[in-house]
Amino acid sequence: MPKEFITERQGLNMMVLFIIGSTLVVGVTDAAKQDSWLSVILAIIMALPMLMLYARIVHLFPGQDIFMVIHRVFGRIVGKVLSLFFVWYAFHLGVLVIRNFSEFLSEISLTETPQYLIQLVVVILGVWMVKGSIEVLGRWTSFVFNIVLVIIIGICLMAFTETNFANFTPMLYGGFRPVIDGAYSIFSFPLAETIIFTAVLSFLKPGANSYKVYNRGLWIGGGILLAITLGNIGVLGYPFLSTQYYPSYITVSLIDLGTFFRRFEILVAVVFLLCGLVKVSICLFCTANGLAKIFNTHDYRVLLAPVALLNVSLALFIYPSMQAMFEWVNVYRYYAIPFQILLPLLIWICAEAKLRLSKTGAIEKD
Amino acid sequence: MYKGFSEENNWTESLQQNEALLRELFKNDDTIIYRHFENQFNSDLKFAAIFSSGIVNNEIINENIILPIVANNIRLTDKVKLIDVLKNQIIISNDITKTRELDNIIQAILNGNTVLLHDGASEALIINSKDWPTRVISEPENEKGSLGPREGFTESLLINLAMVKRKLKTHELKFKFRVLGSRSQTKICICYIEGLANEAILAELETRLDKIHLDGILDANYIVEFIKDAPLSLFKTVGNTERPDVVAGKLLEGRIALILDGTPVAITLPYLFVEYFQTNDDYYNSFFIASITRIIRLFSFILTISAPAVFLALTAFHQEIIPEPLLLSISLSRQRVPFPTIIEALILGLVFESMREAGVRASSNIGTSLSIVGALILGQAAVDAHFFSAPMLIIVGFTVVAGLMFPKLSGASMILRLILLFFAALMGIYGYIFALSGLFIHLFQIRSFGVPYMSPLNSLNFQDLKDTIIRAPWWYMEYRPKFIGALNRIRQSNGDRKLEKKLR
Amino acid sequence: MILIMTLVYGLFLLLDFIPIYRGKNRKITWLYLSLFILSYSMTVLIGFGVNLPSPAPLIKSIITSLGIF
Amino acid sequence: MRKNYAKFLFLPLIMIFLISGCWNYREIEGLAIVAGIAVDRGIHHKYLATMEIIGFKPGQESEIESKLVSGEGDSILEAIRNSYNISGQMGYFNHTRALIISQDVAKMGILPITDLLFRSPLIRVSLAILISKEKTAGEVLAARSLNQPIKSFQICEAFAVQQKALSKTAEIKVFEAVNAMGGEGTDLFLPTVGVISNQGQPTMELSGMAVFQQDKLVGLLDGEESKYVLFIRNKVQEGILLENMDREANATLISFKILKNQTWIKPVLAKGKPGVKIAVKTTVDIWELDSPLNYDSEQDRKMLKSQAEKELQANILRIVRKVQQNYGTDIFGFGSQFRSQMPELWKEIKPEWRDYFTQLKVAVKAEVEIQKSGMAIKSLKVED
Repeated sequence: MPKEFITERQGLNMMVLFIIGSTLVVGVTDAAKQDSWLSVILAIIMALPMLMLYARIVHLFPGQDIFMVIHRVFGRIVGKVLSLFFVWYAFHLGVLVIRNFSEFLSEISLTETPQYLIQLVVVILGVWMVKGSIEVLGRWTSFVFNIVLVIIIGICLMAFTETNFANFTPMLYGGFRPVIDGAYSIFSFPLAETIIFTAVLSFLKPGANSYKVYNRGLWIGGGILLAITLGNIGVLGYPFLSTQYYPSYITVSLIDLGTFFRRFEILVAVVFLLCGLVKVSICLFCTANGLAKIFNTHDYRVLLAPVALLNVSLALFIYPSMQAMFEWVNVYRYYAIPFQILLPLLIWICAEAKLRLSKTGAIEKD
Repeated sequence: MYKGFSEENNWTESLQQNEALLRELFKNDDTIIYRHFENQFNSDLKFAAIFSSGIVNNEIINENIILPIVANNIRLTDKVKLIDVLKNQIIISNDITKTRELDNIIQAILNGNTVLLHDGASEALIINSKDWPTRVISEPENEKGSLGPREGFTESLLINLAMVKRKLKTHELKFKFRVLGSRSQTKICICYIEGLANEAILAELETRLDKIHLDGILDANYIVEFIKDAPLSLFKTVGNTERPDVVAGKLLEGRIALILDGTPVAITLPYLFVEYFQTNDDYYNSFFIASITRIIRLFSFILTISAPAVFLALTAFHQEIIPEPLLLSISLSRQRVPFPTIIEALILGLVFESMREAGVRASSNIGTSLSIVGALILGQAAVDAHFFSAPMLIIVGFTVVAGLMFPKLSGASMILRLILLFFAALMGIYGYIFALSGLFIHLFQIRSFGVPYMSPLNSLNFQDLKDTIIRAPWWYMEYRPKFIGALNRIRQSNGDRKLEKKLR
Repeated sequence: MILIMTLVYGLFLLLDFIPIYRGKNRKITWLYLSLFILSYSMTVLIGFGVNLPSPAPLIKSIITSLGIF
Repeated sequence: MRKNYAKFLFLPLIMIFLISGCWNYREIEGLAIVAGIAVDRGIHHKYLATMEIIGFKPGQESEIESKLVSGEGDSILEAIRNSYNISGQMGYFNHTRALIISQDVAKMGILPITDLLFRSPLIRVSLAILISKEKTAGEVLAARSLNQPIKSFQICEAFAVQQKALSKTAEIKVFEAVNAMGGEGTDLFLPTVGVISNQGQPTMELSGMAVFQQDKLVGLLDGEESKYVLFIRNKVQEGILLENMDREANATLISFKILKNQTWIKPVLAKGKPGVKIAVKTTVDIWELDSPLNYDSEQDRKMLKSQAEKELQANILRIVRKVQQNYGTDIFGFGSQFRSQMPELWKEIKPEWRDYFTQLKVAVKAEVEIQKSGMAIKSLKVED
């Protein structure tokens, strides 16, 4: 099989869509109430060093994904165990995204359609996409990216006309603690979820810069999150915002352009669909890729279908209800610590040490 | 081929025997004429001209073959054989070969050449006397343009090549001949411009052509289905055109053309998705108008495949999106309509498609009355009788009209429309988006001779978009498309008309 | 649900698995099949209304027991 | 082979469609589109819900007509569902524009109703909530509407007219109501709708507002009073301002057309006691003058201006007093101003805000800017 490549731009687009994927509709945490936009900014700043660390891991071993890196750094046995951790994380993330997806659709519109059907369709599209290689995913993403960007910019501009600036005051009414609390939530979901990309960016074209992808992806994706959060607070205001599971959807439903052009909320759903598809595909890709590496097979594609079906099966019963799903967001921030912070840190330190110690195997640095 | 007959020993020096052999081969074919004649000065010199009537030029045979042989006083010397004398001194023809291969002789006769035998020679002369009946060069019906050259390909390969040659007078323009089809013996010609066409694509094309084993090739599509990528796809990964100017344009972009004998259609490859939306008229019109019409075409394509699906999704799933006045009027018009919307869409789609097909097949006089009966009477009556609702009729009617803009896509758009409709009926607008995503995944997956099918569209950067969604001015298109003409990217100098200068 | 799921699984088996099976790579075949059967059996159990233990509460209880939450 | 078989994955999807049919598929003509809901006290049960459904008169040229269906139940949802039993159609609430609540129900509390509204994905949060001035809310929906066959849509059009021409009441959407009820330092007011006689036939009319404490109705304000509430809430966009000019004992009535209005509320702390300063700046045109006076001299104009300002100040102050004394609920949102501008103070006074509010010192400063006097140079004079 010829080596597949994605361009820097495609990688960037993937990352942006990945970041705004589910957060777009689920909304960022409301711990900080009308200051949650501050949380977003803080979260971006918090995530910056972490994401640079991820980029460093990618950069140290060009052309090798995280599983290969782990394998190389920790040896066979330990490497496999650690890889398994990552595979589980990617898999679990995929399950969560799929479940979010189907919950959202079945809540807003397809109330009677069984959720497993929605999940199946999503997963089949994901399998189809990744089966065509990561290149197809990259091309598709950068095509969709433009559409998504246009929709989001349009929505934000329209939301601006409905904004009530009194909703933002007073700033820091509840103190600084909730802001930090909220910032950490946003850090773990979705910003640091980009750890997944350590398995994707190894497909970057030689010469492309992984730092650039991470850096720009964070700023653009975070910027979009910020714009959406600002729009939600400005249009809806507290306390109504805190009563809603899907604030962006409600926000957009309030936008009117004249008497005829109204009810743009379907656009939010469309954007979510597109971003969610990208996110699911990336998770599928990572899971299958990791599994293939653990079992020493070269073609991850053959494993896509069973992994996807397993995703659906788990998504069916992972939460008993929607409330449980949203409650779990609070657990998730702690659950994700080892995958998002501890393991990458460990890998990075060991990798640097290994490279320093064995000059022979070192990769030339630029 | 004909192995049983081409045994060496069957061909003798005796005219009678040879003729008998040919008569045996062409048994029951009364179009083959065996014309015997002698030299008027030496009646021992007996000749026979064998040709297939109808595809030969009688004048050539009479004036240039029979007349010189009969009228000239042929002097024979020992040194020179009679057949060489004939070839070099007597017969007036620009294309004359000597052969003793039975295969060649048979082919020559079938191709409209004249075979001259003479008693006492074990060789025959093949004299070019082809005169196939050809159609006059006319404007192609299916690819009309309001501006630009009016000529279209005919069924004759050489005339077609001549038309291409006239447009590109360069020695770099190469024509490679090949014969395909064991029975039809169709000549095909691979045209390309050396230095522009990608060698790898050329090699790939040759290997694919090598793999074809068909007995008859009557149209370009026979080959297309063999050589195209993604053979199960709805989309064409190999283009076709009836216009020499289009072929010349594609050759200049570094593409390769395949011209077949017997069909007025040339194949161009690689073929990309955007080419559906480029017409030759675009390049002859002002670039503003061309860009606008191209954008309209693109939108029409999206509309033609998705209008019924979106309408169905909105009216059957997402009534909340429809503004109240529209909702009420749609609802009003659907009162007492017996069919569900999806069935309505399917039936109406079928009706319109059959009407379109009837319009293609029927003679042109009936066509107008067909449209009157179909569109006016049927449509009006169906709405009045509360058989179908007026909005659905409008949507489907518009869909079909918009579909007429893409004769090359009509089949694909019909099927796509159906698939999207099914998904819209399953999950509303979300199903539609899913199906559309699937469509794009498919489009991004396929390639045409190694070139990604959606090539310039997948990275929407301006350099590559000059000739896709819009048609940039000629002086601004300095480069060839990157993905094809990578060998020699600079198309032209900008004619001293930089955009920056223009804008000043 | 079970009907539709079975159909989908069947089609996956038909279209996806057969080429892999023909590929004669036993390791992949076994891996594929085991994942496949695992997910199918889960689906069937859910279809019959069996309450499968979800990993989510388990993870939650682990985190709670660590005392952070 | 592997490259191309993936597209067969479309097949299972089509098959799913074939065996499963469509779940959410509902034909547009089968929908009973509910345009408005009226909630009353029921006779046998707690609630009586009356729904206005858009129906179609059969005939060659079908027409839209409004149909009323009602049902009773102990919860609103039950009442609505019970009415399906009568109409034989499931209601479709996505285009519901208005919810009219009777005073009885509003006195019991509207929380269950708003909860239903913002919980349901089917009902839009831009739905307008109104209180009926009549005995029951159903009466309003039973009244005639002039322009629109659908009465609830007429109400919404009337809101647009209010905003442009009258400013006697304002539309409150569900999310605004939730924010007002649940937000700190503001209380809810809702527009009221009544029935008046127009050409001898009962017709609905929009004017005035209902004042709430938490989610319970405590009183009604008439149209004129609500206009000044809107002045304070900075919700006046256009409208008319009637001023009684007491000039030289000649009672003169002047109609000003409001072009633009801006209100600032500034919370202050005077002598340890919280107070509020309201500054109103209004730009007006003279549109109707019922006296021969012309106000064309500089001095006259100044006087007119100061008179108008005084009158406006007095009116605003009067309504503030009335609400403070009679209802004690902060429909002006003074508390929220404290919260956003003096958050530290607000944290202290928040628990006893109701007491503070009733004794709040309010100072009003109005500025009226008279721009034009229409096309007339002077008023008409009637010669003897």
